[in-house]
Amino acid sequence: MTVRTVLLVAAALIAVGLYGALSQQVVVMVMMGLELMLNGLILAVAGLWWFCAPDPSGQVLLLVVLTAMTVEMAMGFAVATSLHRLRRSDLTDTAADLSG
Amino acid sequence: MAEVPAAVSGGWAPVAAGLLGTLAVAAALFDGALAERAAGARLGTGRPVGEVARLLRQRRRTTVAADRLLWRIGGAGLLGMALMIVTVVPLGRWTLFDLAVGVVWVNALDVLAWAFVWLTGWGANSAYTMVGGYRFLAHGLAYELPLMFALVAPAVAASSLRVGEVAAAQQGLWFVVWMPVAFVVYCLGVVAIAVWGPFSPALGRDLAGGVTAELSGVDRLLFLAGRYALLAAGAAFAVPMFLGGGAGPLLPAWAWVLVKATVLLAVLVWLRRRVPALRPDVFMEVGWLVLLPAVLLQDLLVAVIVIGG
Amino acid sequence: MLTHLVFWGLAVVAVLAGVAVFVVNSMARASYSLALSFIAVGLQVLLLQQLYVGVLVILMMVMEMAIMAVYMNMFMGMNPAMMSMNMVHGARHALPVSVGVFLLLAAGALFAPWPSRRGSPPEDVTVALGTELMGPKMLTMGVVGVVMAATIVSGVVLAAHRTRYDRFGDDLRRRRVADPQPGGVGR
Amino acid sequence: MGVSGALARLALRHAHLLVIEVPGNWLTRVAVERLAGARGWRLAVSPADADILAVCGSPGPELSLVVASLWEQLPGPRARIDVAAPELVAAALDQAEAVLRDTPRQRRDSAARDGRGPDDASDDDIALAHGSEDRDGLEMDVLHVRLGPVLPDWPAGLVLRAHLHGDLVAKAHAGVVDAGHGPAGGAHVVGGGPSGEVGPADAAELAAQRCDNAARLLALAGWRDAAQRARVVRDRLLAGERSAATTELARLRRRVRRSRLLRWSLRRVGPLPPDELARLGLAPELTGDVWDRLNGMLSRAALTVGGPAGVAVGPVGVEAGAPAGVPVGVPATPPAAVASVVSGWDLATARLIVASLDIAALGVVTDG
Repeated sequence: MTVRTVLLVAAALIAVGLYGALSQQVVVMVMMGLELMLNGLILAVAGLWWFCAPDPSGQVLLLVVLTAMTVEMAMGFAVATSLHRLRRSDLTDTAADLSG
Repeated sequence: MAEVPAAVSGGWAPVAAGLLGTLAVAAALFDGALAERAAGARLGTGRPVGEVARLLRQRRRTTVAADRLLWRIGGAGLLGMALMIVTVVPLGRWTLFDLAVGVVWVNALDVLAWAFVWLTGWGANSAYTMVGGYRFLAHGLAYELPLMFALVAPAVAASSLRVGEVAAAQQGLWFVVWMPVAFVVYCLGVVAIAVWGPFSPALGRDLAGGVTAELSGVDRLLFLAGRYALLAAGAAFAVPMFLGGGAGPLLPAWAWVLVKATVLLAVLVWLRRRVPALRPDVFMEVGWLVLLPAVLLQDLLVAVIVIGG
Repeated sequence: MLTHLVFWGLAVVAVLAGVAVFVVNSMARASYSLALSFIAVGLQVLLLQQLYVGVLVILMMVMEMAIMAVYMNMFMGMNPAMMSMNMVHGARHALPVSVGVFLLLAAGALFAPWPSRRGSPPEDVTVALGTELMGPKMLTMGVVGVVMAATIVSGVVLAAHRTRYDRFGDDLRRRRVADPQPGGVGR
Repeated sequence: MGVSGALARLALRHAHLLVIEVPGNWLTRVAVERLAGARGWRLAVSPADADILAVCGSPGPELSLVVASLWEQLPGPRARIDVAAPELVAAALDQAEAVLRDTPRQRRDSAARDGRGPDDASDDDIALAHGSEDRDGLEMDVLHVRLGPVLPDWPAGLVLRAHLHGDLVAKAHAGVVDAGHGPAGGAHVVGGGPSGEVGPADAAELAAQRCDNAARLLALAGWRDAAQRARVVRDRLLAGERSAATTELARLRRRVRRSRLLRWSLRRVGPLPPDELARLGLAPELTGDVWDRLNGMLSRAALTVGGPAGVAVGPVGVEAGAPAGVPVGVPATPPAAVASVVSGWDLATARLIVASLDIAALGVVTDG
């Protein structure tokens, strides 16, 4: 367990998450991909913190990442529900016109 | 200030599991006796023994298009959860796992109930079990936040998340005395996690047994044992959090822990038959509009006292 | 040694569970695979001595995935039977892009000259975190708190169908709420 | 005897029964419940939970199919008994015990079932559900679930075909199982004397049936102790211990009335104004919400058993469509009304509402 191995695992998680976020059609599955990327990010930050600069402020960054995940999930679910209500669809393609 | 418990080697884990098992069996015996008395039969305590024999003799069954992997994981998970909870509960001077964030650890574990109960309901592929699973999640949305904030109160008062230090911090005055709201909400949470008594609509008769409707044999036994074990583990965890840990006259600390846990467990078991169910549709508003503000006020009060004192 | 074994075991679980999310044929399995991946990472963070954050990752993510599973089944109408679940659009680009990103990140992880540790970890990491949060980083936490509260409100507003005008009447004067089913507080 | 023998002996002390009541055989069902309880046996809530399938009365063709499919779902060791009359119950239970005790026979049964796939009988293709808007205007999948005819604390013979959004009953169609056959020949109906007079024994039986219905409602509300007490009162009434039953009943009524938690949980659930009742063809004493109806049920029981013998209870007059043989004082409940009052409620409250209707008999007119 060194900084390199931890970051390698984190890279794998981020890449898998990226694949999901790019390839999936359903809003909720895209969110799962994003979550997996953030999962890798958590591991990377935790590893860097421990092996490179273990001062207290680094951990705060982790908490912020966690918050970002929750906010992403909550808003994602809200938007998905709203989309579902308005358009009876849960596919990202049908929401393409929202991009303006 | 009493001494903070020391961690013992992992070899004692079977002993902890055995103690938890004993508590769970005692709870089942007591529940069986209450059931017999209510039915007007002779005071018998053999019911749990007979039920275990019955379930061991029964075949396991599956349903059409069941997701068996998830179903079995859900059914066995509750028992595992209870075992993981007691690892951080100090027994007098000893504790199995002296985690610096023990309180959060228990909190993280109790959330696993969401996963396991729902999976048990989902895996069977039956409308009744699935509705049962959703009912549990609806209860979860209502009880989980108040439960979390209820666990915050003792941690704030002890200025520590280490369970042993929380217990040691109440040598003068038990936390239950000056944070009764947090204690009551915690007990509600334990009852809810064990899908017990007033929180059993997820296993309701109206759904032909809800989550358990399709379970039989060993699978049902594991699920039911998990419920009793969770109730016992929750009662045991209340001892260091609210009931002064091992503090008490005459008896050694470890004995006091067991006595307190047993008494609380008996109360929770007794409650089951006396109280009507709190359906999720009516409990949801109570959780958010009554319990959550009440327990937040409790936290505020505790924080003010800790800072002021 | 044991730590290394555990770390690699958890790493394998985390990545395989992550892959499983996009491979399995059931929404429930997908979301709980993700939960498993998070639990493995949470335990790894525990190994990296950040106890509070590690346990918090497990707590929050299991809860989130429980909700996630509900949403998935709500929107996609599935039952526990396995059915082929091909919801991919544009896999042609996704795969090379993510492989490329992995190679790039892995190269960075393995060959970048990572600095040796500056400073030493605090005696009690959790206490240090708490002091930091309540001291220098108070502002951050204040902002985080407000963001969370705003999320709750805006999430509910976005998702809900009935507004307070439906419940309390157009002039908001109705004393008894008009809900399809009564709640528990007796309003 | 060995381990399996000892296990069987222990297990038999607490066998679980799934009781199926053919409409019109409620006295047999009550006898099964009472005698099984006296043996320390319990009532199962689902086939997976049961060792014994007890069929009370002789089922018609439709119910026979249901019973056969339930029988397949019993995990085993299993026994099936058919009880035709209350006085045959004890012997039938003995027989069930003997069958369960016979380990070699159960092994053979189990071996014969192995390799026959899942225990669930239905094996039709699992289709994806279609969607429609739920009560919040959100498009939801619709699940078609048949409630009944065998569910714990469910009126005998009632079948509700419900369209569920999640656990919300969007709409329902009601029917009665084996509707074309009417009450089976020789079946007992409460107060079924040809004269239309209500004698003292019939009065006790009427009161007992109210208590039985109240026990079901209390059990569904999750209050086990009170439900158990209501059953005790019912059994006393049927055994002719009238004075003991009256005191117990008074105590139960007080206890129920004083329970704030129960009141809080049942208030405002399923309100039925008088005009609605008239429109649906339901008895006018069902006015109010589930809480009112629970108390009404218990006071009707008290009134019946406490009043002078021969007094006619409740509104006299048989509803249109009631099968012949339903006695004066107990109007048959039209199934369509049941379907109508549960629409728009979630499953738990719908079950409470059905139980609160104090159903004695179901009319045979269905709405498909």
